Amino acid sequence: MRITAFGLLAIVSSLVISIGLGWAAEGPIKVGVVLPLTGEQAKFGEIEKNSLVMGLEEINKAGGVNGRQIELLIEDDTGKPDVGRSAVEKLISQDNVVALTGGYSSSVTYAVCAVAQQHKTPFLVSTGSADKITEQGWNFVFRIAPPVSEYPKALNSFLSEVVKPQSVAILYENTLFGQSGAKEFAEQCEKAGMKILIKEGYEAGAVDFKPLLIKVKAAKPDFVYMVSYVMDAALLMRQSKELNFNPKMFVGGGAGFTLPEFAKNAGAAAEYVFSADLWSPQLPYPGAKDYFENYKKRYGGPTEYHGAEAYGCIYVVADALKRAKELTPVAVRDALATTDLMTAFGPVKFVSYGKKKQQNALPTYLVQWQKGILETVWPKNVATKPYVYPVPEWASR
Amino acid sequence: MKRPSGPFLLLGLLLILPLMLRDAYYQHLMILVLMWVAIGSGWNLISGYTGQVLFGAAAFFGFGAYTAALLSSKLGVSAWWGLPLGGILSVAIAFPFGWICFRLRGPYFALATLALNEIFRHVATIWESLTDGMIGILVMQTFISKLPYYYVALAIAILSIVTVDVVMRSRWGYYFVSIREDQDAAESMGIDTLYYKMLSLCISAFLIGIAGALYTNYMGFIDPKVVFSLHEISIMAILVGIVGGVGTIYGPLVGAFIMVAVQEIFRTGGFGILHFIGQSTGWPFMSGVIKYVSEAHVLSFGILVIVVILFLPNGIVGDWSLIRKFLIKSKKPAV
Amino acid sequence: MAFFEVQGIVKFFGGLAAVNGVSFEVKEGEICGLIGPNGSGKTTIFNLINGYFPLTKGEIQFQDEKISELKTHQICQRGVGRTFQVVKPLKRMTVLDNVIASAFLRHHPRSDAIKLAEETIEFCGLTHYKDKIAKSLPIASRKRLEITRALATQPKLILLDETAAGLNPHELEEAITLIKKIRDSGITIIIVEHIMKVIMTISDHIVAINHGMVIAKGTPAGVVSNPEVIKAYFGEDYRA
Amino acid sequence: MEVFLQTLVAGVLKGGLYALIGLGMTLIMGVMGIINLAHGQFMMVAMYITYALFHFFGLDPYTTLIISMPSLFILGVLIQKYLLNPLMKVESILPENQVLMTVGIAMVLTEIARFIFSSNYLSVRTSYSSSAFYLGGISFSVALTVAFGFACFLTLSLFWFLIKTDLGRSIRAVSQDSEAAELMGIDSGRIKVITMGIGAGLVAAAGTLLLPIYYLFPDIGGPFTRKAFIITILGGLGSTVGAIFGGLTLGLAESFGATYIGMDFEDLVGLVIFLLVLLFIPGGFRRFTKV
Repeated sequence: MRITAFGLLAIVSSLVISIGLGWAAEGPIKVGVVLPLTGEQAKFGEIEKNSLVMGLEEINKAGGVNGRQIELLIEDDTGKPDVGRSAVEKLISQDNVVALTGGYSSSVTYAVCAVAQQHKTPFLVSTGSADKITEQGWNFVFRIAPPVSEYPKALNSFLSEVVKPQSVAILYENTLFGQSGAKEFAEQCEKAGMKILIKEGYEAGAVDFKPLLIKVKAAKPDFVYMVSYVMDAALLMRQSKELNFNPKMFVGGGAGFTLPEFAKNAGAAAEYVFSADLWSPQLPYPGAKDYFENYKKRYGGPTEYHGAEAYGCIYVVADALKRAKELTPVAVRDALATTDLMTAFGPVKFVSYGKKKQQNALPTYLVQWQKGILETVWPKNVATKPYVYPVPEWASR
Repeated sequence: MKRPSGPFLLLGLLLILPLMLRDAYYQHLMILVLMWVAIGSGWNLISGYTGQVLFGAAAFFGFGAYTAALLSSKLGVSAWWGLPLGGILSVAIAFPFGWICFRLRGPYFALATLALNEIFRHVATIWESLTDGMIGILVMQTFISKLPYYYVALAIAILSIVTVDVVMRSRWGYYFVSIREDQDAAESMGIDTLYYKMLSLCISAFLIGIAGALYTNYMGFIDPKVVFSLHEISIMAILVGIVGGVGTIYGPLVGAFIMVAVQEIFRTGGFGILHFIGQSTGWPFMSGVIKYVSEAHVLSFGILVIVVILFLPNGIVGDWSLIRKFLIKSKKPAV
Repeated sequence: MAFFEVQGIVKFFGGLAAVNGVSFEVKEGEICGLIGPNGSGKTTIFNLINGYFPLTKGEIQFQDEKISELKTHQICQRGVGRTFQVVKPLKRMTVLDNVIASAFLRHHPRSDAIKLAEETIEFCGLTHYKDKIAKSLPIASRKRLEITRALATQPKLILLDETAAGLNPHELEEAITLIKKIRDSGITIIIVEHIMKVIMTISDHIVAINHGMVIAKGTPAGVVSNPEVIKAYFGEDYRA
Repeated sequence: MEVFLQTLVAGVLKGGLYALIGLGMTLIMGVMGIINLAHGQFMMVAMYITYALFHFFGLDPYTTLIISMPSLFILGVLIQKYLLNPLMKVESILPENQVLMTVGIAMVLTEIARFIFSSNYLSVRTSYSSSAFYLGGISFSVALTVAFGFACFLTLSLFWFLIKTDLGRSIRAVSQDSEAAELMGIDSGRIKVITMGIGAGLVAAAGTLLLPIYYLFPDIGGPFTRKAFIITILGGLGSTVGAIFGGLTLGLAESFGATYIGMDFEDLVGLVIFLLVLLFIPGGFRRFTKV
C-alpha cells in the first residue's frame, strides 16, 4: 500500500516537474519521427530508428545544436496511413515539433507528408520512395533517398554499355513499391528501345511462382527485372532454378534482393543475381564504414541502405537546425532547402528537376551476389569486384 | 412511448465537445469514433437486427472511399460529393450482391461478403489505370482545422443512428427482427424475406459507404490495402457492433468509443503514460513493456473478441443488465 | 370452382414420394380435418400449400387462383395463414411485437397494426402475456401465439398444424373453443390433429392420408368408420 | 504444350496440398456447421512447431509430422472444448458467434506467434527444398511431389477412418444429423471436440509439408484461411470428397489463371470461381458426389 502511495507521489511530482520543464524555454529541440515499429514493416522501422538514435547521440555528445540538445519523439505508424496520420497530427499539434523525419512505407509517407505540408512543418523523408511524394509541389517535403524510378540508374548504364539487351520481362509485387518501380522501369526500357515481353504483378506471398515463370521462360526475354520483397525474391529465384530458366541475367530492383535473408533462403539460386542498390559501407563517403561498424557493434546485427538513409537524415536535420534563423518550422524549412552536406549516406542537396521538387539527387549502384557476398560491381570506379557476365547457365554451375 | 432525454443530452455534449477539447489529437480520435459509429450502425442493421452477419463491411466502406477519391482524382469534382454518391453507389453494389447471396441460407452470406471484400481489394489493386493500384489516391484536405470534419462526421453519425432508430420503429424494423428470429415464421407471416433482407443490406451499405467517403475526405489518402482491409475495417466493424451491443441503437456508439480508445491506448502505450513512467523513473524494463504493449493491440482485439463472445454475447449495451448484476454482486461482499 | 382445392399434388424427396397424388377441396367457412398416422405426409402437405417446398407435380388453387407457384410470403398475402407444428415464435420479441409484425401485413401505419394486434391477442386470450418475451411462454401459450400471429395476417384460410398436441385437458377445451371462434369469425380452417376428440368435435369434413395418399374423405363419422382408415391409422385391432 | 503441361503439373501438385487444407476445414464444417476462420492460423502454428524442431533439434521437417500433427490435434481439442463448445449454451442474437469466435482465436494465435518468433521471415532449408526432377522436360519439385504423396496418403487414411471405424461413423452421423445422432446415444459434444482435433491435425500436416518449400511469418495464416474456405465452399460444405475436388479445382484454377490470364489474377480467379459456384451450383461439387 505504502509503495503504491509512494509510486503515485513520484508520478505526480514528476508530472509537475515535467510540466514545469515544458514551460522552460531551454528544453531540447523536438524533432518528430514516424516509423513502423510494429507490424509487417517493423524490421526496417527498427533499423531506421536505431540509426536515428545512434546519429542523435553522436550529435548530442558533440554539443548538440548551438548548445541545445535534440530530442527525438518517435511515433509508431504501424505501417498504416491512417495511423501515421494520427501520429503526425499528434507530433505537430501536441508536441509542437519543429521538424519531422522518417517515413518508411511509401503509402504512409505519402499520407503523412500531406499533413506536414498542410501544417507547414518540414518533413525530411528518409525512405518512402514513390516518385509521387516529391512531385506534388509540396515545399515542406524533402527526400534524402532517390525515388524508386532512379533505383536502376546504374543498371541502365550497365545495360547500355555491357549487356545491350533487346527484350525484358518485368515482374513486380502488387505494392506501392512494386507497382511504381515496375512502371518507371518499363518506361525507361521503352525509351531505350527494349521490348517489354511481359510486365506482370503478383500478390506478395504467393506460394507458387511457377505458372508465371513458365510463361516468362517461354517468352525468352534477354533479362528479367524483378521488384520483390525478400521471401518472394528467394522463391522466384529458387523456382527459376527448378525450371532451368536461363535468361542472360536476373536483376532485382532493390528491396528484397540486397538483404542477407535473400541469399540465405535462395541458397545457390542467389548466385550471380544482380540488384540495384543505394548504399553500401564500402562507398567512399565519410563515416559510411564507421556507421556500419558501430551499428553492428551496438545492435548486434547488420544494417543496410534504409539505416544509412535514416542516419543521413538525422545529420541533415541537425545541420538545418544549426543554420535556421529561429527555431520555427518555417525557418527550419528554409534552412533545409539550402542544405549542402556530406553524410555517411552520400552528398545531400535538395534540388528540383523534372516534376520533382526538393529531391536529393544521388547516384545508385549495381550489386551482384558472388559466392554469397553482395559485391558492388557498377559503376566501375566504386566496384569492389568485377561483375560476372554473362552469367553461367544453371546446369553448367 | 416515452422518449428519454438521454440522447439529447448526449447530442448536446457531442456538439460542444470539440469547443472544449481543443487538442487536435483528441478531436481526431473523436472523428474516428463518429466514423465508426456510422459503420457500426450500418453493420448492426444488417447483422444485429436482421441477423445476416456481414463479414465484409470493408467492401462497402472501400467502395464509398474510392468513389469519393475517384471523383476528385479522375473527374476533378470535389470529393465531398462522394458522401452522397459513395452511399448511393454502395447501394448499387449491395443490390445485385444481396439478390444473389440472400437466396442461400446458412453461412453463405457471411462468407460471400468476405469474398466480395477480397475481390474488391484485388480489383482495386490490379486496375492500376483507374485506381493507381497500391500507389493510392491522394485527395488534399479541404480544411486544416478539424472542426468542419468533426461536425460532418457528427452529422453522419447522427444520420446513421437516427436512420436505424426510425427504421427499427417502423414496419421494416419489425420485419428485420422477425427475419432474424425465424426466417420460416417470417415468410409464413407474409414477409418477403429476400426483399427485406436486401432492403436492410442496402441501408447498411449506404451508411457504410458514406463513412468510407468521409474517410477519404478526412484522411486525404486511400489505397486498397487500407480501405478494403479485412482486419482494420471488416473485423473492426464486427467488433464495434458486438462490443457495443448487437441489435441495440446505441450499441455502435459505445462500441466505437471503446474500440477506438482501445486501439489508441495500445498504440500509444496508454496515451503515453507508460512512456512517461519509463522516462521519469528510469526503469530500464519499461521500454520493453512499452514495446510489448504497443505490439499487443491486435492481440488485445483478439482477446476482446473471445471474452465478449463468451461472456457478453450481446455486447455491453445488450447485456447491460448482466453487467450490472455482476457489478452489484461483486460489490456486495466488499461491503 | 371450390374455395380451396388441391389437385393431384406430388412431392418427392430424393427418390422418395412423401406426398403422392393428393387431391381434396375445402369449402369456404368449413373446418377440414387432415388425419393420418405419423409420417403419412400431413405436415408436408401444409408445407406444400404454404409454398415452403416447391411441388414436384400438381396444382393448388385458392379462390380461383393458382397459388402453387407463388412464394410463401405471397401465398400468405393472398390470405393463407399457417401455424407450425414445431412452434416458431420470434423468441426475443414480446408477444405483442410478434403479433404486430404479423399485423403489418395488411395494416400500415404502426398505430393501426398495434390496434389490430391488441384485438387479436384479446381474441385469442393472450392479453396477460402481452408484454412477455415470447421464449418465456409456456408451451400452450406458445401454440396460441402461433395462432394469434397467423390470425393477425387476417387470412381467409388458416392452416393449423397440431395446435392441440401436448396440451392438458383444460387447455384442450380452450383450444377447441378458440378454433370454433375462429371459424365463426368467417375464416376457413384446415387442421392437422392427432387428438381424435378435437378432430371429431370440430371438423366439418375429414381427409385421411396414409403413405402420402388419400385413403378416405367425407364426414368425420364416415371417415372414422372407413376400414382403410381404421387399418392404417388406428391399427388392426381398433374398433370404433 | 510445355507451358500447358508444366502449368498442369504445378496446379495439380498445389491442388493436392490445398485439398489437405480443405479436408480439415470441411470435416469441421460438416460436424460443427461452422466455417473455421482460424484454419490457416492452425497451419501457421504447425509450421512454427516444425520450424522450432528443425531449428533447435535439427529434425527433418517430414519427421516433425509425428509431433506437429498431435500437437495441433490437442490445440484443436482444447479450443473446441473450452472456447467453442461453451458457446452452444450461450444465448446470443448472432447465429454466427462461433464463427466470430474463430476469428478471435485466429487473431490471438497470430499475435502469440509474433510475440515468440517476431515478425521476421523464417524458413527451413533442406537439401530437397529447391531440388527438382524432370519428366519429359517438365519439372517436378521434389518437396511438392512428396507433399502431394503425403496428402493422398492422409486423405485415404481419413476415408478409411471415417468409413471403417466406429468413431468415424459417429462423426459422419453427427455431420449428417446431429440431433438424430444424439438421440442414438452419440455424445455430439465429444465428437465435435475430436473432429476439431482431427481437422487441426490435417491442416498441421499441410503446414509441415509446405514449410520446406515456402517460408513462415505470423501473418501467413490469413491467406490460407481464405483459400480453405473457398475450397470448402467449392466442395460443398461438409463433403470430404468434395473438398478434394475443391482443392484440385482451386490449385488448377490458380495455376491456369496465373499462366493464361496473369499472376495478378491468381487470387481473384479463386474468389470469382467461389462466387460463380455460389450462384450456379449452390451445393458446390457435393452435388456430384454422394459421400
